[in-house]
Amino acid sequence: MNVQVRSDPFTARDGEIAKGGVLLDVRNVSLSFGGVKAVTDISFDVLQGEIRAIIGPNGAGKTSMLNVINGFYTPQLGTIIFRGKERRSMKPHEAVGQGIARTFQNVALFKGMSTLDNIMTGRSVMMRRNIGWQMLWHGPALAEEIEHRRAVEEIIDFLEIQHIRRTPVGKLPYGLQKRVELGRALAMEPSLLLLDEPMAGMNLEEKEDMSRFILDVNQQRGTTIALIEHDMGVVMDLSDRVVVLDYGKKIADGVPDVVKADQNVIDAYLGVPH
Amino acid sequence: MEILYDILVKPFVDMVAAPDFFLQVVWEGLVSGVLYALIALGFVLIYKSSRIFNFAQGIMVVFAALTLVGLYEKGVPALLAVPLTLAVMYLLAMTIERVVLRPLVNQPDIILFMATIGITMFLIGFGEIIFGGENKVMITEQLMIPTGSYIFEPFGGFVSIEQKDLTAVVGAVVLVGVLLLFLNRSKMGRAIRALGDDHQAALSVGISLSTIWVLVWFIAGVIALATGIVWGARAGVSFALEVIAYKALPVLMLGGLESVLGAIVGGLAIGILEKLFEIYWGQPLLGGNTETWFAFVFALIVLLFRPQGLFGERIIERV
Amino acid sequence: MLYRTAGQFKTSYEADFALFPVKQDSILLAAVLVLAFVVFPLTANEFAFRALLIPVLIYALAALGLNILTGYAGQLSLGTGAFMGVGAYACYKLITIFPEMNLLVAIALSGFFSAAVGVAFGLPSLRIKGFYLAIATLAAQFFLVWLFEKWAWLYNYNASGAIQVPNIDMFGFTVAGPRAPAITQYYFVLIVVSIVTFFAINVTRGRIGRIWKSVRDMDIAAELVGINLMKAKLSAFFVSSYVVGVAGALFVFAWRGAAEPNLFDIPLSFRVLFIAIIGGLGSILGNFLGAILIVALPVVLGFLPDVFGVPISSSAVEHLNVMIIGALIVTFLIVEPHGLARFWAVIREKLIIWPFPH
Amino acid sequence: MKTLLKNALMAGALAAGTAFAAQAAMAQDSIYLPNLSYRTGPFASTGIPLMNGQRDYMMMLNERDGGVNGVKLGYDECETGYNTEKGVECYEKTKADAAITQPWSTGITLQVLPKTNVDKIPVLAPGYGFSPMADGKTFQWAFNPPASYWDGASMILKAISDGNLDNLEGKKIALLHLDHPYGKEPIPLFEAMAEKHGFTFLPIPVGLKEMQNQSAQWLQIRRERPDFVLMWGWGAMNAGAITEAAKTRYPMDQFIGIWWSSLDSDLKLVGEEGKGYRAISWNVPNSDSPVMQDIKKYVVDPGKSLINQGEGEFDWVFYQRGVMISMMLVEGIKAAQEEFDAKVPTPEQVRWGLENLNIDEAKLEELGMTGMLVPFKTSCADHTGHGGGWMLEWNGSKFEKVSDLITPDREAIAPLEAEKAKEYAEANAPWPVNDECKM
Repeated sequence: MNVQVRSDPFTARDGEIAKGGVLLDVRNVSLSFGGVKAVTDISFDVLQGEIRAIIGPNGAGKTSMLNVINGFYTPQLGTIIFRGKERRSMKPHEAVGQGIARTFQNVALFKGMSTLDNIMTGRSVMMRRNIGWQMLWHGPALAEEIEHRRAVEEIIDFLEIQHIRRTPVGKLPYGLQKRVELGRALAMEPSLLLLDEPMAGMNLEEKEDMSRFILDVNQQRGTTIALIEHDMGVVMDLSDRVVVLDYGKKIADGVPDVVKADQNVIDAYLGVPH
Repeated sequence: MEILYDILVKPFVDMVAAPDFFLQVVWEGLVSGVLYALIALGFVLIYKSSRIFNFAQGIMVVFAALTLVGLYEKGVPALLAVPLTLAVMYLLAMTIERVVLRPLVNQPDIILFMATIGITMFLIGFGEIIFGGENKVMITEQLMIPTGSYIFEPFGGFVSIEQKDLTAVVGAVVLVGVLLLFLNRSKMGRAIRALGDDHQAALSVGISLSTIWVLVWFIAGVIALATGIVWGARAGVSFALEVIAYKALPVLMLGGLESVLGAIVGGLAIGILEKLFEIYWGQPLLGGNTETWFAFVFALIVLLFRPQGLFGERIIERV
Repeated sequence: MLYRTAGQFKTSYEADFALFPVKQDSILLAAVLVLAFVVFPLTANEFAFRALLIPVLIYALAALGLNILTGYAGQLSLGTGAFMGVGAYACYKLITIFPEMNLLVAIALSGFFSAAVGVAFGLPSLRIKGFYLAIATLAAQFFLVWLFEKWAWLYNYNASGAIQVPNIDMFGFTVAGPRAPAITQYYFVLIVVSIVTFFAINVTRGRIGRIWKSVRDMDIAAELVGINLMKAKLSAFFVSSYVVGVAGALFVFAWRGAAEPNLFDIPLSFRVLFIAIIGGLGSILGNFLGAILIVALPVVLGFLPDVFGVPISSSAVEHLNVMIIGALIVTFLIVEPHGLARFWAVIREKLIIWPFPH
Repeated sequence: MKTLLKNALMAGALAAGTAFAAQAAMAQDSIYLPNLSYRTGPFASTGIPLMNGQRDYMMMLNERDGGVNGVKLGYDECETGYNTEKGVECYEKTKADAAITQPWSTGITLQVLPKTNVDKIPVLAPGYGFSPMADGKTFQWAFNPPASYWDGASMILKAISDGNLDNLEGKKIALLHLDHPYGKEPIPLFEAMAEKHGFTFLPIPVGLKEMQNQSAQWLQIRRERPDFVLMWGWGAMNAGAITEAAKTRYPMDQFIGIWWSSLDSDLKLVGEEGKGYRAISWNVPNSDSPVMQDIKKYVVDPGKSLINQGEGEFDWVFYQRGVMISMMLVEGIKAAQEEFDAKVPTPEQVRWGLENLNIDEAKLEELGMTGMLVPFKTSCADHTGHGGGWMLEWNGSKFEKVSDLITPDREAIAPLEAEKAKEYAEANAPWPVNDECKM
């Protein structure tokens, strides 16, 4: 049973894009649910190797935007170009196949499984031994399991969660759950990592840890990151460029210092009526 | 080609050729449908207020009917036996709440569902010890339910309508009406509906959860007794009656687990359709007895197109 | 002290992936296997084989199949009985059409028939969830049992509508049919169940098992980490129905000897579901513990009045039996909703740290 | 609370383990006669009076005569709920000590049948089971006296055709039957007879879940307008059918049941409306007969019986049929005791006894059962006896005998029996056949 068909998970992301090239291009995307507009005519891009932040007040359409990018929602209008390839609609698991991984606003871990197993599910896509070998366990299936276990252990070390390896994630505190979820996304070895409020509900110390992890991922692994975050301080420190949404529309786009000074952005955050 | 004719044309020709018979089939289906709807209603009430898929509704029907008949056999006058049976059903509701529901609060749905199967088995054993396994006669006449039948003679044929079936239909309509009034007008009723929408909100207005659960299970018990009386009047009271509980399940699928209206419409639709299918397609083409599965397969097909059922609310998935 | 894990270190991932990383567990398993393969056959009488040992194994296998679907992949099914029926009828047809076929081969093949039917009835799971799906599986339950009644070809046009297992020899032993000795049938069942259980353990702890569990815990999130929900759910239906089908074939061929359609009706489905739940969803061991409890309990209860010399009629015993099982189910759900397997896990934890309280 | 319950569960598991070791041993001066009874489940209403009759006759003999020839009758019930699985379990549980097995359901009989060849225990299935069991050479261990279902079918056809089946030509006969091995049993015979005598045969199955709600079946009957409706019904199905028949205004005098569809309490549901309904039966109740009076004296009056006296169960056809069934078994044992001069005959000896039953008028008179059972005689080749039966008619409050003895058309049935018995043996090869029997 091959869950994901891909020629070779480790190299073939057809056409590596040089640092600074356009990895993802969102063009004129609109999305609505039964007449309620979530996102209207939004365009922006994400460059290879950068940390891109999407910010905006509650209900601005940020999460919907991420959902569009990883294929959970299909926009009514507009196109998404990832790695130079245009797509209209796709299934989420296909987006993963192309190298897009994400975390969720409300932690979406598999609560009944251990930390190790949760992160291992991130590797499912890359594991390909069929059920015949799995039934026997020994031989190729075991070799494959060990190979991926190594990769996962590296992530566990990186995130400093060795001590909770065998703990069911349902029993972990919120901050650690967020970390495990990041680990699962990393296990997918994405070229674009989407983080939906990675620091929501954390205390200062946890936020600092998480920021460090995000920067390390970006710098050591060269992973491109798009993140949604409410904490302005964090956003401005971490990100290379920021796009601001309000009521489903883009109101600003640029480097943090420019965006910070933008009058529209200030109005939106202060709640000036339209 | 002949098979296509048999499937697509002949049944309708038959319907038109013997309209009195067709009417009789529809009537019989309607009566079964009313009973399915009643049982489904018991399910819906409990599900709405406590998220419990109460498999025990079927055995509650048997239990209520047996208690009624058992009390009468012990010499209690019929009209006194009814309130006494209701008291027993209240006691049952209280016991179930205290012994089973309260310790299981906040457990996953499947656990609660299994618990109701456990209750079912317990009540089967318990009931057989107390009442014995014999077939019993429903005390139809003593309850002043008419037993004759009306014969209509349209289109040169005849349609026979049993008075007790008619009573069942009328009684069900009245029962549903009272229930809706109660749910919409009384304070308690509104509390039940609020609980269905949001546990926290309901609790915050100061309604005790256990009071409501006892009440809801008791109402389900009242419905069970009504179902037991009308169904028992048709075919006697025995534990074999328990299997009709299964028939309520496709009704729920069709109508949506939380919709009172859905239970009624779904019940009637399934009652009539399964009878028509059995008579005009099942018996001539498939060797009969299709009523065992028709309702399920029909509901399944509908569900493939409307996963939330006919009256359920549309589910929007979000992350 | 008996169950001390301290000092047992793993130096390689292979060692960590061993079936039982803790030495005492392997010893315990060895003991159970010795009991099953050597001690029971030497001591059990025919009644013990036919009323306890064989049914426990077969029911455990059926529950294992259901557990893969419900406990691992999170898809509640109430149609297990009918899928067992598909396996049994498929095996019957294979054996009567090809009388030379080895029974093991026939049983292995008949699993594929129930797997195919399982996948067909699993298709709605792509759109229907939770209780709606559970009710939908009842469609399979009632339709298939009806089909077993009506499709005379399935039972070779026997007047009674029942299927009867002929005597079947394998490697010089009679393994099925009225002449088969109970001990041979026991070994036959034990071997099949051991093999399937071994496979099931491996599948559920590897990649496929993780995929199923992720679908169970949160299907949307599973989809968003790249899992193809359709393949994941249908593969669970396939594997589960396969195991259930094999259990059904064993049920009739290695135990009952004959079957009529309503044998596979809803009470059988519920019985298997009880075993899976009381044993523990999402556990392999639990199926065996659950089967021991549910199969043995009525037998033991049936003996109790005699043992204590209580004059009670056998029908009253039966009534009490039903009551006790019902009460037991409720009690178990209250005390340990995760089943006997969790019960054992707790005891094991206690043993590991024994004699210290924490 | 939780810990307490957990401890209790563990203790329970321990107790269960130790209890399993014990098994009831039988004393030497009694013969163990288990009965796979069903006093529970959807068929309990028909099972209970039969079981009561069986039990009370044996009890009466134990009380009055101290058993048979000094040996107590160890009557024992094992509850099956008419469930085949439980039935087989009961068979396995009881077979070690049993002199007989009484499976009480066609489904259980079919399961047990091949096993008895190996276990060497006779099966007594009076008036039920597999009709070709009459062929004693093939079915050495199975007995279904005094008449099989095919005999019953033939008798009913005889009765409705005034003795000449050709009168049925062009008529339509519906068989309302339980969709279960039992209900399907007579179909091959009806099909053969329909072909031979030119009537239309229409089987109408009633599913186990549909027993109480037969409106679809009766709508079919209303549409098809059969000249006769015959019923192979059981448990809750009988009452359901008779109620629906009354409702559909189907003429009761054209509605005839097999002997298992003659339960008094089923008919009491409809009372007057069921007047004219008939059922073939090989026994007729007679509460004033010496045997029933003895049962009353030794069992019922001392309060040892389980019967429901308020309902008048003592007078029911089924209760007294249970008495007849126990009598056949006891006569088999007596024959075995005399032939082998054994106090407690072995199962093989009981088999011989059942093969050499001769229940004639004189015997019935001696037992105080004159006119209560059709006379019959078994042999090694004939395990049924084919005694025939009488028509009983419901008069609004009880069943009355309304015909002389009707006998089955053996010439028509015997070849079919031989054919099916042979088929069965071939399908279950290697099947042992009694070659010693030269009859």
